[in-house]
Amino acid sequence: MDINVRKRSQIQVIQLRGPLRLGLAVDELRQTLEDLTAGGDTRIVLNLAEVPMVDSSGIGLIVRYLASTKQRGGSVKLLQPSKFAIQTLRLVGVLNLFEIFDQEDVAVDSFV
Amino acid sequence: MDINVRKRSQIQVIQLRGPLRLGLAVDELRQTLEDLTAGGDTRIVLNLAEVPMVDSSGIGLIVRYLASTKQRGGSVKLLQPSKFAIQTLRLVGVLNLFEIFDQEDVAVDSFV
Amino acid sequence: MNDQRTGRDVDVLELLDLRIPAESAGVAEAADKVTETLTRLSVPEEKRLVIGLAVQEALANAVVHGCGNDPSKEVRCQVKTNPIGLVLIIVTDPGPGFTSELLPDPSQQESLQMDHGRGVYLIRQLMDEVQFVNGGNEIRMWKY
Amino acid sequence: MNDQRTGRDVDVLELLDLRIPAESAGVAEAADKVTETLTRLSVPEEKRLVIGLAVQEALANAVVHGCGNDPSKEVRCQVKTNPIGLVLIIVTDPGPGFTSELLPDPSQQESLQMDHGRGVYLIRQLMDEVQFVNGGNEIRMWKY
Ligand SMILES: Nc1ncnc2c1ncn2[C@@H]1O[C@H](COP(=O)(O)OP(=O)(O)O)[C@@H](O)[C@H]1O
Ligand SMILES: Nc1ncnc2c1ncn2[C@@H]1O[C@H](COP(=O)(O)OP(=O)(O)O)[C@@H](O)[C@H]1O
Repeated sequence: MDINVRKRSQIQVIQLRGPLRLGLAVDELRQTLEDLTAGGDTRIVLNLAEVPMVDSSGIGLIVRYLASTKQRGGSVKLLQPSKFAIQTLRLVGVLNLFEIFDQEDVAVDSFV
Repeated sequence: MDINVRKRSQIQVIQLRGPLRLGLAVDELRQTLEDLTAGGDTRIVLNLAEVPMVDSSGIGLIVRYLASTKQRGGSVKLLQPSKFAIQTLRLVGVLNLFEIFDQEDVAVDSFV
Repeated sequence: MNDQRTGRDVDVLELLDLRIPAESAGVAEAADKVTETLTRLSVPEEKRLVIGLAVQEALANAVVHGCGNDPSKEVRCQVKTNPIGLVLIIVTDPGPGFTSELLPDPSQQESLQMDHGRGVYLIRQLMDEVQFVNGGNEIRMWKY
Repeated sequence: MNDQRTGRDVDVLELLDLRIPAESAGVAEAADKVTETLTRLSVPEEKRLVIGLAVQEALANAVVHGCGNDPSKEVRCQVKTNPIGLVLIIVTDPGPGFTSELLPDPSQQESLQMDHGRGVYLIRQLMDEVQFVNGGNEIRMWKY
């Protein structure tokens, strides 16, 4: 999994490339989220444009950090999830927990 | 958890300080082991002298990397585990899977 | 392949019979192989994605719960099809199995924020028919 | 405290009654608090270590399996003792529970390399008496 992190006006934008699933991909994203939140960053945009699929361990991870960032006044917002990723989130009932955006600017600005 | 990694004649010596248990400690050690093995290092000495306790998730992690390093010709060997750590490993039946050492030199040399 | 739903016996084509070591890298690789095979057979993308994710989940459970991530253990993944395009996936592990009927429903309001427990539920949502056999260490799942 | 083993009713001292958010940091903190409390009561080191690890395992299960690591959920940890030094720990979670009798034995040769599944077994080895009540979402464990 390719993970790229940029900070834009106090918001961390994480760009992923590749399937988000059990193993290295989920482990690396967990570590990234752990590092960011440990450093006090709780406002996160997750760019899923190049993520063809998210499995249940990926969903569990995102949902977990959604909960913990929200408790600290932040959130995890999703940018451009694929049709199949949206379908998957809907099938397990968590789609409505997330704010979803088409444009990075709008996602970033939504935090202010 | 304090984690310190040194390389001694092709052997990675990982020194831990603090309880090895669910959460940050296990996550950080997992990441360290993942990074080392991904880089091709499969001969590992784990210094447990300053680890007062190891819980079942810590045991699971060590056992997992014992198995995967062994498959690649390496091993995870334990250095100076406390009496209680030894007792815990024995209670769950995995003590005999490990080579255990009192001296770092001897542990490192045992790989050749 | 005896299609339990319709009761017909149908001609079977064995597409894949993989044995993978019980580790997450093997899961991803095998799931990708299944998807590639379906691509070669011109299975439409949406159906491919759905089956690929179900295979990923079933293999992940077999590796994690069935084998405890012990790479010296092996998980088997069979893919079969028939002339009318039905796909049957069988994933088998050497573990203790489990009682799938006892699993809590992860889509309940109070479970929505849990970080696990969605795999079996997701498989049931994705596939058209799902059976656990041999006490739970073998899953058979059909996509029509 | 009704000591189920000896059938006596004994005087109870409530030492701790903690409620922690369901996340691993809370588990470590609470387990440390239990150990510190036992230290203040001059419980010998070995007994302290044993109880501390059992508490760590029970809380970890409550947080991970009982709450799915959802920090908006809460786990309760009670520590009681009596004049003769018996220690009773009660850990309660809001989850679905489980059937502890159905767990595979992690000390079997073929399970030794699994990366999980040792928590409940370890608790049973460490403590003198262990009961699961309310369908498994409450564990009561005694150290004499
Ligand atoms: N192949 C299997 N062998 C043993 N137990 C399994 C297997 N598959 C699933 N389970 C059990 O069912 C539970 C739910 O599985 P699942 O819905 O995939 O969620 P998760 O794997 O995230 O816990 C698991 O926690 C495990 O106890
Ligand atoms: N408080 C709990 N609530 C629900 N299920 C539990 C609880 N504690 C344990 N379990 C179940 O028992 C299984 C074995 O637990 P354990 O022996 O601690 O190993 P591990 O937690 O590593 O899987 C867990 O995988 C889970 O399915």
